Amino acid sequence: ACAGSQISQSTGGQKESSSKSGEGTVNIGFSGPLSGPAALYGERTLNGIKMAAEEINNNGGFEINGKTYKLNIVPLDDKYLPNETASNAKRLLQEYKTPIIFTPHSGGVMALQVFNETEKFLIGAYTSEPDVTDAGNSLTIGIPPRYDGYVEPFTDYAMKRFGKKLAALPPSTQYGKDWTKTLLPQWEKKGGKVVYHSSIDFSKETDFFTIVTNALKEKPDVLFIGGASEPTAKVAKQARELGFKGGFIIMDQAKLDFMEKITGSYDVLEGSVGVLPLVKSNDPGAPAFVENYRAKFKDEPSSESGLNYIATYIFVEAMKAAKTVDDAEAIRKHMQDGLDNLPKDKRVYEIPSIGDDGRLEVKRKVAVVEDGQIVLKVVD
Amino acid sequence: MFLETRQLTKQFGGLVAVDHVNFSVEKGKINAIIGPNGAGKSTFFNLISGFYPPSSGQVMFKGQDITRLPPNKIAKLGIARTFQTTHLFEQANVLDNVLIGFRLRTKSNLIDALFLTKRLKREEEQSKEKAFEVLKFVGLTNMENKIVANISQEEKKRVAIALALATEPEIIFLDEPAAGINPEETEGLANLIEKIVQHNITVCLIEHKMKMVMNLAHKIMVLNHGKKIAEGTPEEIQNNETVIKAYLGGSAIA
Amino acid sequence: MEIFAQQIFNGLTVGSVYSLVALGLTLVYGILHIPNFAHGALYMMGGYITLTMMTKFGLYYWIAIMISMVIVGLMGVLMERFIFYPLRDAPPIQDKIAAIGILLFLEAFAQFVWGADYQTMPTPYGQVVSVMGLTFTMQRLLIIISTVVVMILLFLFLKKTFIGSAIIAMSQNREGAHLVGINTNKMAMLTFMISGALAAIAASLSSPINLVFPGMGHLVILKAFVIIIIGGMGSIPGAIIGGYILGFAESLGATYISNDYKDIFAFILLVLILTFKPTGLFAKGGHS
Amino acid sequence: MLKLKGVSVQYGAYKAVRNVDIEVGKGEIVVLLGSNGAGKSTVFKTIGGLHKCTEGEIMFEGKRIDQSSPAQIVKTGIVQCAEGRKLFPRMTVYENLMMGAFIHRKQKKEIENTLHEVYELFPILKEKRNDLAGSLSGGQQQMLAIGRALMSKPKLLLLDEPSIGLAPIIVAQMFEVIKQINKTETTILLAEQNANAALHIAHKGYVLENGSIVVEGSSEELFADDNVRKAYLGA
Amino acid sequence: MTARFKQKAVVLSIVLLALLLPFIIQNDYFFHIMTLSFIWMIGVYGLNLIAGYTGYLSLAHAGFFAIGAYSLGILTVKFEIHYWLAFFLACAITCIIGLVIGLVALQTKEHFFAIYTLCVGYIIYLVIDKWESLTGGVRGLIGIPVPPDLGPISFRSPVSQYYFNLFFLLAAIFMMYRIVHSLTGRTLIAIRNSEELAQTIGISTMKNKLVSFVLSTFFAALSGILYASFIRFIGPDISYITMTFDFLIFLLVGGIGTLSGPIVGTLLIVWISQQLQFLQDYRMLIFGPLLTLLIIFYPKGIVGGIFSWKMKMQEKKKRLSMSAKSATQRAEEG
Ligand SMILES: Nc1ncnc2c1ncn2[C@@H]1O[C@H](COP(=O)(O)OP(=O)(O)OP(=O)(O)O)[C@@H](O)[C@H]1O
Ligand SMILES: Nc1ncnc2c1ncn2[C@@H]1O[C@H](COP(=O)(O)OP(=O)(O)OP(=O)(O)O)[C@@H](O)[C@H]1O
Ligand SMILES: [Mg+2]
Ligand SMILES: [Mg+2]
Repeated sequence: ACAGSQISQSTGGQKESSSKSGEGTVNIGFSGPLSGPAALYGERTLNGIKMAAEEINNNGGFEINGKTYKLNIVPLDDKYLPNETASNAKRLLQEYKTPIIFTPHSGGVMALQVFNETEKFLIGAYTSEPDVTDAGNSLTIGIPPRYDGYVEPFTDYAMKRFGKKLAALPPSTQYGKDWTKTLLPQWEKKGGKVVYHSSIDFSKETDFFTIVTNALKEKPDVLFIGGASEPTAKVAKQARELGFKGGFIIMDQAKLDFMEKITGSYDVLEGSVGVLPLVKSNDPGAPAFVENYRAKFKDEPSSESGLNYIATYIFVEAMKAAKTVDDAEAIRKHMQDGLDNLPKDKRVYEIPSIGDDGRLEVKRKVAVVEDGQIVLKVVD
Repeated sequence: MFLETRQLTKQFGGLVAVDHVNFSVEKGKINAIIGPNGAGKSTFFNLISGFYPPSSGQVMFKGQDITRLPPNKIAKLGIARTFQTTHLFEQANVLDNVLIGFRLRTKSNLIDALFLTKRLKREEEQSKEKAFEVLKFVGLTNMENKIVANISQEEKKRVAIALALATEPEIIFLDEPAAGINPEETEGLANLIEKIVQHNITVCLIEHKMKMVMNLAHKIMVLNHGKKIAEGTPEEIQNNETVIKAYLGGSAIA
Repeated sequence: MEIFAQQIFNGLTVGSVYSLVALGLTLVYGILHIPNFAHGALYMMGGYITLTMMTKFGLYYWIAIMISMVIVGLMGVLMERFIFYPLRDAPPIQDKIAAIGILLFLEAFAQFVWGADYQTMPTPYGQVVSVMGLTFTMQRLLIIISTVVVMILLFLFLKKTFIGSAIIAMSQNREGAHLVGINTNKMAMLTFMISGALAAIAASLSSPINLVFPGMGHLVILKAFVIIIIGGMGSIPGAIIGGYILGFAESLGATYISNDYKDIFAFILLVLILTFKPTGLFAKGGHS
Repeated sequence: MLKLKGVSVQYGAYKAVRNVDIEVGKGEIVVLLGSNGAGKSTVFKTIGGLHKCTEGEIMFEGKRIDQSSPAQIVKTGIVQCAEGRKLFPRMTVYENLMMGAFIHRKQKKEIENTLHEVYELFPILKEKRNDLAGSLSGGQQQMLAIGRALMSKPKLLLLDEPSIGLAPIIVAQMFEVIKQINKTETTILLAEQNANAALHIAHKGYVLENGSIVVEGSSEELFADDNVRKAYLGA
Repeated sequence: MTARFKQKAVVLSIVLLALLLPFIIQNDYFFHIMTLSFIWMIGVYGLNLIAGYTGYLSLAHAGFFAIGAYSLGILTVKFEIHYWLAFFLACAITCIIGLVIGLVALQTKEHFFAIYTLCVGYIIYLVIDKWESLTGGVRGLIGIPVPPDLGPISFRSPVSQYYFNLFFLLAAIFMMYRIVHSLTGRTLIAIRNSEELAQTIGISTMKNKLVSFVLSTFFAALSGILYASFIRFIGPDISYITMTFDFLIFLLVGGIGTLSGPIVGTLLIVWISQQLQFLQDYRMLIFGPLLTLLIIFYPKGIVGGIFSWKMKMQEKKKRLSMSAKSATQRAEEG
């Protein structure tokens, strides 16, 4: 009971999202894994949001109806657990009145979808999980692109260059499974053959030699791998050690540039087809973003950071267009305006539109490794 | 026959700890088992009370074969025991230690607990009465609230006996009840054992204190290397050459 | 057949790492009678310290490993002194929770100091060797050989030296150890030292084939527990053999049964073993 | 040789030993009598450093030892064979004996000799040398405990109720052994319930009641003391 | 007698406070956390019964929690069974699985039991994680219903959820109280203290252990069911070992083998970890050592610590009054 009174005390006072005077603060919530095994991922998503907010604030905030607002990001750790996400959201709503809450995992999003429509806040859902946007929740924005668009260009390239035999070694995450479910039929439809299929659990596997050995005994031409970049790179490296000469289809979660850091060179990844790394992107906002990110976080930017960065800008633009900072429904309605009004130099990705389901329709860029170089292959 | 063993045998690996022992307990009497260290006396008790399964042979109690019964079933039939090293709930008080002894005669279960039935109340009362009764019997009135860890060795032995008595046994097996107890107190304990027999509970004990055994026992069995080497009245045993050589030594009574 | 041989080799590699981790765990269990849930964190620290020594201070691989063994060993000692020693009279569950506290701390600490990202440990033994159609990498051979050497040394130490026997004696009866003049505090610290050093060497050997990251301890610790249970807790040969059993079970299970379900098989194997032998395969007899 | 001056020991608030003075001369056998809970074992543990005394001091060969750790005390030559034996149950008899020689671990030769002596005293230990200590019977364990204590060649041997749970024939042997050990210039402090036998081999005795010394004197004096006779000799 | 009375008064006032809280505080977040704490507490009581009172540390607790939650989820979402029927069935399913597992697991003892159940828990996790067609795999189950309206009462608002779960918590506590203070409870404690001795005095240890184990799984299931219909989304994470550790931490910090320990521990840890949120990434840097220190300084938990402190005070008082008495006596004599 005493803890409760503490909370209610901290509720009152200065954290109100707006006041009548000329300056206001918009609190944006974030609930993601900041400790434990997924902390790295959580941090990278948060970094993008933080960076956007900082830029906006440094530029004097943004103005709506004559009033200047600054962003205040309130990050809470949920250890990747849905119930913690729900608790955090309740807290963010109660204490900070956040109109938007970012969450980078599907479990958290689903836990929030239970009450986000009644409590009227937007979910910035950084997850490719289709269920999240297919469920018809009117206040969920799906940030990353759906993966299914990658399947065809990946398949075509790999099959043409290396051959028809595919061994699939996706990660045992839901995303990996969904990817596989789309990729394999596509591969077979194009006349290919799936010679081996088994998933790797990166959170439990100490060594990939065993599974790679088994995959290679079927003499595949192409290996389908993916998951977090670094362990994925290890899988590729070990496949080479075991004598694999073919190509890799790399699921979009893994980034070629991060993988290269592990393998030491792009030679190991020769013949890979994957998503274009942000650092190689020629979208108008990308170079500046990459540079600023490196300076700020002493780390390479990834799409997690980039997409959340741009999403934060889009939300702000949508607020401006909707002329409100707290009416979630109005903000949602003006998301397309937000996309349209997005300044050119912030366009780290090309996002022409938002779907009816609330998913941002990010343009997909495919990259391949040829002769030890990353080459931009297809733009859809 | 009241309780008897037929060709009871226990092997530990290559060692035959109890070797084809035939023994019958005389009802209402004090039966003693003596023998050198490692003769297999404690093991013999463990076989009867169901703690070890015998390698071969049988244990019969009132005509029933109890050889393979688990210890709790055997206890229910009315066979109680104490351990060589006193085995009590050290952190609980004396009453709580003894109270639970009557549990095997009660029937209340989880449902009774949840609904606080009459039966539970009645049985709790009975357990308490029983506990007070046996504590009084062993001479520990007014000790019920003492924590067991804080009472003396001899008192612990009495608590152990009280606990065994609370199960309402017909026969009680005592493994070296007088070990670590001084002569004065040993006498008190001997009196207690006699009192137990007077209350129609058969006693079977292991003891190294010959004076006590010879005074108390009606019948003695001597084990050596797991084998029964002699059986008889104290007089017979004291004069048995084999026993003297194997166990008693020159001065028959230490 | 070739596949079989290759998988035996793979199982041997993984099993070696498991055994080393399990050995440290089982030693500490023997002394303190508590499963040290923070052991995985020591493993992780071992990986990071070796890595830092190599990358930040430019030390040679083996020197870095030595330093890491010492540092992690000392961390083990500190853990014993400040956490397990004060808790020596408390029931064992308390130790488990205290250990979990340390685990949380060390993981957060690693994340704080080294960041949450994956890092690679370079190795001077990157070569790939192919013999009769089997692929070895030097690093993997190294893992297997070093593990055997470490085990033999440990065995000789425990069986053939007085200090080693004193550790075993103490694990069986602390007061008895006092009575013969063994300084039990020193022995407990020594045991933790060894346990930490074993974790460090296991991590340092296996890191070049995997990655270094704050959660890396989780990969091995649960399995290490399974191993010491299969082997009979506190049993040293049990930990070694259990480690290899699990290594082979995994590699062969993944090959001939199913890769996706091999974990389930490994754990069901354990449950079956315990069902029929409730105290593990190598539990020692005797009572006191 | 050993001198306890005004020693008191507490368990929490409970005073188990009060203001005890004991003196053991070199080469003597001194017996400590007392009923259960009188505090005998507590005195022993305190001498061995397993408990700290709250008051008083303990001197051994002119040096204070009451602040020393158990291991240090063993090194000075005081070894005890404690109540409850405290063996290493999953080590063999041989290994247990070897551990007894822990403080002399550098002198391999002498250890061998001592081992022979111990085997001679207790042939059963030699017979069972490869068995686990935990599987021995109570009496065999007691012998092993004494044997282990002897392995460290103590100057002063503390024996806490060595006859507990032993067959009469063994008890008699045991006291013989104690006498023999004493002949090899080992001083012995003995706690016993079996007062009769103990006093027969002892030079001197103390009677402890409720943590305090109530009677002390040579064994003859104690034999002659009426109270002692009544309480401990069962006569 | 007066002590009993005082205790009752304290308990009653706490219950009253819990009941009145919604009238005092209006804060959804607060009620959300409290409700979640109530749900945890029920699970912690289950663990307390088997680990605290019977002496068998079950590390499969999160597994049973998850079985309860998933049974409800699957029955309501996939089979569209009526909520209360599913509720009942979920309890029954968990108990049956608990019975089967208990029969085997309880053959082992001490650490073996702990690690054995750890593995059982892990198997449960793996099964939930892999059996996609039934459990939804990694993706989990969405859209678990809240309890249907009971007449005019709906269970959708935070406050009604609070009361709903408080009701079950009070019921659970009441059950625990009755069990612990009955012959059954004494029997369990006897087993905890020494199983060998319990057997020689005729207690069927296996049967009693089994009863305790199954009951503990029942509590776990109840907790899981309430969780599922509160969060309304479940994933395999809830069966993972970290969850068991959380239960264990709640229990230990509060005081294992005590009736109020689960409440104290859960509230304390849940709120501490909420209050440490401002530390963000460094939360565990503080929480870990804090937990360790709590355990070192209160090895019997907060409640155990308070008990010992009380005992000490009582002793002191006794001694004081005794010396006072002897002083007055002396004075009278003098
Ligand atoms: N669990 C066991 N495993 C192996 N050997 C055992 C076991 N229990 C007892 N023994 C052996 O069986 C023999 C008989 O032991 P037991 O304890 O029955 O002797 P005892 O007659 O009670 O002796 P004491 O009077 O010394 O207590 C001994 O040699 C002992 O070493
Ligand atoms: N660890 C302890 N904590 C609290 N009290 C203790 C402890 N050890 C012994 N005592 C108490 O101290 C007193 C003296 O015990 P001690 O063991 O020294 O007696 P003893 O003379 O050796 O008796 P015995 O013949 O039974 O071995 C007893 O009342 C005992 O209950
Ligand atoms: Mg015996
Ligand atoms: Mg004593």
